Amino acid sequence: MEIGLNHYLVLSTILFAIGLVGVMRRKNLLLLFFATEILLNAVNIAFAAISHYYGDLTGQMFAFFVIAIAASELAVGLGLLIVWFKRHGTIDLDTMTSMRG
Amino acid sequence: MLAPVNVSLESLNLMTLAPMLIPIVGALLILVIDLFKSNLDKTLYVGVSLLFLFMDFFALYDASTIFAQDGTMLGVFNVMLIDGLALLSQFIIVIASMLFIPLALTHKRFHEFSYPEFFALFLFMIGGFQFMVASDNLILIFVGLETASLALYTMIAMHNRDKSFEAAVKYFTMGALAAGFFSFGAMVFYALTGSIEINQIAAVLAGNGYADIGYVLVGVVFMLASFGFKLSIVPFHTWAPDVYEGSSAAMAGYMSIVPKIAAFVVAMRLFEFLIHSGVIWLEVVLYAFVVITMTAANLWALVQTDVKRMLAYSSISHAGFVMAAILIGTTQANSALFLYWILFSFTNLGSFSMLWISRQKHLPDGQSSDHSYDKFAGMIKTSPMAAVVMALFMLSLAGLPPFALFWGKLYMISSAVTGGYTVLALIMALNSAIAGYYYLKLIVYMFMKEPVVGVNGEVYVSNATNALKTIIGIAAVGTVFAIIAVNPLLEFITAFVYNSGY
Amino acid sequence: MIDHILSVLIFFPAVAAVFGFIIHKDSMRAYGVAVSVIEFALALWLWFAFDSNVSGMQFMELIPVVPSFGINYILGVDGISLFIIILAAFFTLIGIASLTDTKNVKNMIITLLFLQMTMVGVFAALDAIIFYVFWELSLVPMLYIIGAWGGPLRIYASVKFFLYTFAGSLVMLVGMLFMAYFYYQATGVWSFAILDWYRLILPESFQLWLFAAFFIGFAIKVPMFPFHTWLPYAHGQAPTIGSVILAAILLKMGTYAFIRFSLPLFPDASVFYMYPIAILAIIMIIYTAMVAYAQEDVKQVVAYSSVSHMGVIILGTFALNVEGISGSIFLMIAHGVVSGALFLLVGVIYDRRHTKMMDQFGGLAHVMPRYATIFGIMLMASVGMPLTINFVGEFLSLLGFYQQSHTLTLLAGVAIIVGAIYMLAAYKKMFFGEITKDENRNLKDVNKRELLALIPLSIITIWLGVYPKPVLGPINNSVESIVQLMHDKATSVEAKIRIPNVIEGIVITRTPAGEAH
Amino acid sequence: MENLLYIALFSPLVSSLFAALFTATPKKQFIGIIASLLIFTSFVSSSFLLAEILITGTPVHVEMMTWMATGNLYIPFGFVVDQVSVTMMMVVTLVSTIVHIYSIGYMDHDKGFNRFFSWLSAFVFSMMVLVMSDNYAGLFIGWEGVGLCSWGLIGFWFHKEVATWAANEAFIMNRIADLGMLIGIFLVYWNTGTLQYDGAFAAFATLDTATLTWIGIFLFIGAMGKSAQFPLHTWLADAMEGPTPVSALIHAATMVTAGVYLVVRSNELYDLIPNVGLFIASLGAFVALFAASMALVNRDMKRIIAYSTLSQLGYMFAAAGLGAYWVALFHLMAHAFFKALLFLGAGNVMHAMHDELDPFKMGGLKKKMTATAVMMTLASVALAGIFPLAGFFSKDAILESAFVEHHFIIYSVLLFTAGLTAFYSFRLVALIFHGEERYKLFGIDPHEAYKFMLIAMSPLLLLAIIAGSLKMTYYEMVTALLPATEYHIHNHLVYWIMTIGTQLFVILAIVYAYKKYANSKVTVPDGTSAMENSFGYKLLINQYYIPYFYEEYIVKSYRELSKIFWKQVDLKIVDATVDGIAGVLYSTGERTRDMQSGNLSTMLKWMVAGTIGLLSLAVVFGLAVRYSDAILAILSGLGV
Repeated sequence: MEIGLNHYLVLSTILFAIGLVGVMRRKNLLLLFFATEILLNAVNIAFAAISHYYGDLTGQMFAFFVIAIAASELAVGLGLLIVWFKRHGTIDLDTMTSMRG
Repeated sequence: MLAPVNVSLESLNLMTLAPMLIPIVGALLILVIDLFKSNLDKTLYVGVSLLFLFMDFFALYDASTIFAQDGTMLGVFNVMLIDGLALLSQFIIVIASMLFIPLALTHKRFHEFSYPEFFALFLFMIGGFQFMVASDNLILIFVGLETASLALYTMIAMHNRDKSFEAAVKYFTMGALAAGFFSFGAMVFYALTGSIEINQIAAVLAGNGYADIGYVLVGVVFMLASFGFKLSIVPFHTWAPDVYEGSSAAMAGYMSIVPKIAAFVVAMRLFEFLIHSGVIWLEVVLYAFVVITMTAANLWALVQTDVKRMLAYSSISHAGFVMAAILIGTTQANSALFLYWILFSFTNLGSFSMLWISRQKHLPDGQSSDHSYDKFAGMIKTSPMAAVVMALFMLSLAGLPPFALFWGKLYMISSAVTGGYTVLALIMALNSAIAGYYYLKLIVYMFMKEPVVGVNGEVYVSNATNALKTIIGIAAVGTVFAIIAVNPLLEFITAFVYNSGY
Repeated sequence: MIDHILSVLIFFPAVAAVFGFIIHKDSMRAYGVAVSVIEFALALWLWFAFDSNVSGMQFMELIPVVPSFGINYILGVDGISLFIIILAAFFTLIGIASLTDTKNVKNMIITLLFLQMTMVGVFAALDAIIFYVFWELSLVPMLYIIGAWGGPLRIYASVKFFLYTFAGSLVMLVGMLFMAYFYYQATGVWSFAILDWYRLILPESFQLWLFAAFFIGFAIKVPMFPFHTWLPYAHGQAPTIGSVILAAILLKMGTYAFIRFSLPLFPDASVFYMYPIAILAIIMIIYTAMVAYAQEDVKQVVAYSSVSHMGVIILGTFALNVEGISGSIFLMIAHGVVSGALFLLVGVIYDRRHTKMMDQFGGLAHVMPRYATIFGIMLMASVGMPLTINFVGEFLSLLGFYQQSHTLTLLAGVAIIVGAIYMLAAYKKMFFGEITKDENRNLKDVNKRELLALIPLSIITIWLGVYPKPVLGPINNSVESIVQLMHDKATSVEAKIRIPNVIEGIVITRTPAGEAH
Repeated sequence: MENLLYIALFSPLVSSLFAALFTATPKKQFIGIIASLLIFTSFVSSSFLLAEILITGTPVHVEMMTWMATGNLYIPFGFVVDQVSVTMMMVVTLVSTIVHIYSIGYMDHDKGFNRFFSWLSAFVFSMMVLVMSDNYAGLFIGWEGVGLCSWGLIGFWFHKEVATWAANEAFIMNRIADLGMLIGIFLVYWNTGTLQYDGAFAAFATLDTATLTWIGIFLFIGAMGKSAQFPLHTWLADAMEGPTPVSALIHAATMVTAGVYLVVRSNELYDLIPNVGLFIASLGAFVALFAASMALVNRDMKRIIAYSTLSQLGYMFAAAGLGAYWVALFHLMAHAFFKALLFLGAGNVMHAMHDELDPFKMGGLKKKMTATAVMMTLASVALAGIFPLAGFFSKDAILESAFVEHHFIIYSVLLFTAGLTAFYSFRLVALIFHGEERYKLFGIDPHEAYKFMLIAMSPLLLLAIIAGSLKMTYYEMVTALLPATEYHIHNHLVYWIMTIGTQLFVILAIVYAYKKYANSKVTVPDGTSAMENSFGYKLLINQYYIPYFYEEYIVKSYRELSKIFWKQVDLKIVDATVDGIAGVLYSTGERTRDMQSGNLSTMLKWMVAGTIGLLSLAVVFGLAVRYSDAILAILSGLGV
């Protein structure tokens, strides 16, 4: 069986869904960030595949930008995470409920 | 093999990049200054930022005169798109930023303003937003969006309080999810049309008569989710109140204006062609979003006990109100969006600044938040001038004539009427009435109750400096005398919007 | 200056109020009186300069505000608005002059002057948006007056007052925008000028909807049953001066707007809705009169009586003929004078006893004969005794509506019975009988400052009751032109019949008796 | 002539305003004197006007100024002095002058002396406006004005609960009737285009009967209130709480006759609608009997006279309803004289008895108060209709007219009532002036009234005696304006039998009354006697339970309904709905604010849930579009 565009897209969608589930289920901030990375990378796969399908570089360019953005995002995210950990000694999401309502 | 790139500098039309590059250069300059000499006073950075923003403003002015003559400009491989929307929104972004940055000159010393990085980030953020609005390429929009957002997260966190970090983390995480949604949506459109330029997408979709409407809608859903987050549309709004509460009042005020106008412009570019092409689904969903966002946010704002949080919900409600313009999609509606937002900027800037000048280093005695209603009780007795000014802003937010926001509301509701959305117009009107309650609540506290804290009135201006007072003065004048500015603004906006084809 | 007298009338008090901030609080009262005397003199000058023979607008001013959207600052007066403007100036004057010792008197006077700006503005505005601006703006000073100087429930009352009217007027705003849009569709230009709108003939179906939208805004302001419940709270909690101005002027905005907007813009809808509105008006008249009778607080009696009288005004307005509309406008002025005076009178006793409960009084006529006399005069005016100002208005309103419906007028006429019942009962409880409470034995009769306000009101009450012509004449001219306009614009056959053609003169309609009842 | 008219009209007003200036100051005798002089001036002017009318026969008509003018409505302050109004003016000013003078003595010790004269003169002014106006609106001014003054005077002693209650009752009941009047006026205006008498009367002829009937009915409803006709009669008896001069002037001589005046004035209308006239006559006859029956047993001197007034008003309406307008007006005039006299006499007795009103507690007063006794007896004779006093001529004319018009039922009722009248009048006279001096039991030392009061009363006495002789002069004068129907029974035998029979019947009644009440066995009833416990007595003493019915079923239910409207409807429904809407909004916010739980995980879930929700909507929509044909087919298969 040849791997076609649809397979990539299905893979991408599945990965994206996994990412979404992760985003919803994870209470650990670090794992949450992983989940968002999965989301973005799922999209990357699709972009690369579609780009190949169309024979057009735009999709790959998009994928590169996504990678770059994901990286910088993580940098910021980890920074925040570390500060939070230093202050509270935990990176559990449930500790962050001082504001509500 | 790819053919060698052979482009003339002329065709790149680098002028189109000038407005975005100026703040970025400014940001770099600030960093460079810091390299050479650290521990400079924040006034310097404020000054430099203002300087670059002025330059930015003139670059924009220059671009707008060209636009007025020649119409829409493309540049840099047709990635940049300088049309009326881009110019108008950049004007709003730059002017709002100019008004915001002096708020750093507080009386009390706040952590973030002692870092030059703060100002650099600030300028980067402006650059990001300007890119976002001045392009119809999804990549550039994405990059601009993320540049700005990442800077924003950091700036929020720099306020250096527990709540600020919490706010930053929340905002950041949800922002990351929204970024995922955006890229997925872009991917779907790319898969469907083979293009990531909005006008190309529109052309291709129109060409095949929306054959794959189901897939188009999937793309639209993700885009909606992504921009719903930025615009704080219910149910993607949940970050807004917490982030507003966690960040400094000045920052919150800024967030309620600038990021949203940028997002609105993109949403306009992205959704309006769909609605005009008869995608009823989107019309229905947007209608529902508009109504739910306006109403629900109003209801939540009713029950708040903290003024800043109330203002956060009120900003959500206003955003929902303005969303209606995208739904209606006529020239009048789009002009109304800009008019509304300009007037809203002045008023909201003023009201958040009022909170900002009353900000103390520590929580007031017996209070659980910085700006609870109780804090403002009896303000007319202790600090009458401040109370009157604050009341002005509240009345304007409530849409009471002749203050600024009334004219925006008027024009917006009129556009709904003209566009055939009569029921929507009524809902908008009635929501303004509901909103009246919580704005009034603050007035009631200020004017009709006995003081609880800060009997000497010192508390209300504890953070005030001449710079802050000036900003508030500008906001107040703008709020009260908006009526004079409405006509020129309206003519200017309408011309720009109309000439951009919206 | 006479060319811009309306702008001067509107903005002079506002400017004076701004300067008021720098006046020392001990001199504030004198300053307030001086300003309002000048304002009143200007208003009288306006009357003097007014040409009673002209039915159209006079002293018009036009300044473009948002020309691209058709919003212009247009002012003008005709016989309909002239006297309400004068009344507003007059009541502000006596309100400030008779102001009792109030805390924060400076804020109060500044607020009153701002309020005056909005009141004059509403009645002088000839552009819907400018009208709306003043209409809404008038809520703010009143909110403050009730909320800051009111009774124990003042916050509830003031917020309720504000939000209720605010909600209603927003619906009205949508109606206005619609109207402007129709004008835009018909002519290609935006305009909010009322006189432009007058020229527009709308299809009946649109008229019905627009009428309803305007109606909500106006009805809440009037306030009409069942939108009236903010009023008892507002009056009950407001300080005397607040109640006086609220009853005398602010309520008139609603009824005035009916005549300025609803009738000439939507003649067919007016005819269509005539019966339902008349029925509402009759409910207002009888029901609120009964509620007034049940009250224990004398101020609430007067408050509910206001609603009841406003019912007669509404009925007169929807008579849709010259007699009825003239009568209702006259009654607006009359009710302004009389209810204003009654609220002042209630304030007199409240200042002395700090209660408004009628069971705390009794036998006051023994200790306060002058007070009892003036109250008696106003009581009689309130129940519509001939030769008092109220009678002229009530008589004409009912007379006018009689042409439209006999049975409904008969029901509405019950006003003169039920009105007498609650007023006399209240008077009896307060003034008659033996003095039962020791606190009441040494009450002082009305003092000079109070007489300063009450005597002119009494004089006006009698003077205009005996000789209403100076007021009724100009009103009549303007009303005739409005009725003629309505007749000309009416499209449906029924409306053509219901709204008389003034130029042709009276056509006596012989009503067969079977139809009459 | 115009000046005379204005003097006649406005001198009472001047008097009133003058007295009003002193209301807050202690009693001043000269105010009473000046007021009396001014009213006397009015009387003199009226007399000149009367002379003028008698001589020239041309009415004086003036238009002072415009009152209301709008649209096609034009109402001036116009006044007309013609044969009818001048009669009324004479009656009003004469009785007023006398009552004013009398009051100087009667109100001597009252601290509201000045106020009293202010009100009393104001009343005279209102009454003058009422009778002199040349249009219905002007009439209405006077109509309401007398109502107002009546309110002020009934409740003159405002510290008394009953007095103020009665004042309010009178005012409100009159208002009920005034509504009818007002509607009548509206009908006149919209059907004739004017409210002027002459214009309206001219136009009546062209109107159809139905409309005229309605006009007639509504105007008569107005008259019913002011003249206290059934069922609006209860206020008159209660109005006796006012000072006695007031009762004499307002509730006997003038105001209550305004209704009769209205019907007489509108004779051109009622001539066109004989059915309504018949109704009026029947009602009048009924009230005559009804009121007289209540007077039979009453134990309150003033109330007895009040019922008598009511009864006589019934006579007047009977006459007016039958078209005998001049007779009605004549009886009105004659009645005014002797009834005012009766009341003033009663006032003397009251003064003497320290405000005691129960005639059973008096007795034998003729020794102490001879003059009063003579006057009251003569007045009663006149009231009973004994030849040759005034009452005979007027009442006889009414009976004759009923007979001539072949309304025998009305005739018999009126005849019977004449007997009752005689009985109760002399029951009163007998109880007060004859028999044992029962007042001694109560330790009262009666004394005759001031001389000047008695002198003031004497013109009334004179007129009560001789008014009958003026009949022909009067007849010739007023028939210039009113229908000149002579009511003569052409058969002389029948005439004499009737007249003498009536006289005998009446005299019998008087004799019976004397027999029963002038003897020494009369005691103060204590509620134990068989008669007092009989059903008939109870019915009559309780005024047929009508006041009870009004109080229990109308006043109380109105009060209860008002309370319900306020507490239940206004607060719990109308207002609660408004607050409820606000409350629902607020509590929705309160209940749903938990959506913002503050937990990042929840926030993310909301976002994802929103997206998935939208996605499923999109899928549904996409599928629906794709399979739209199939869906339509299925739906049509299902018969949708």
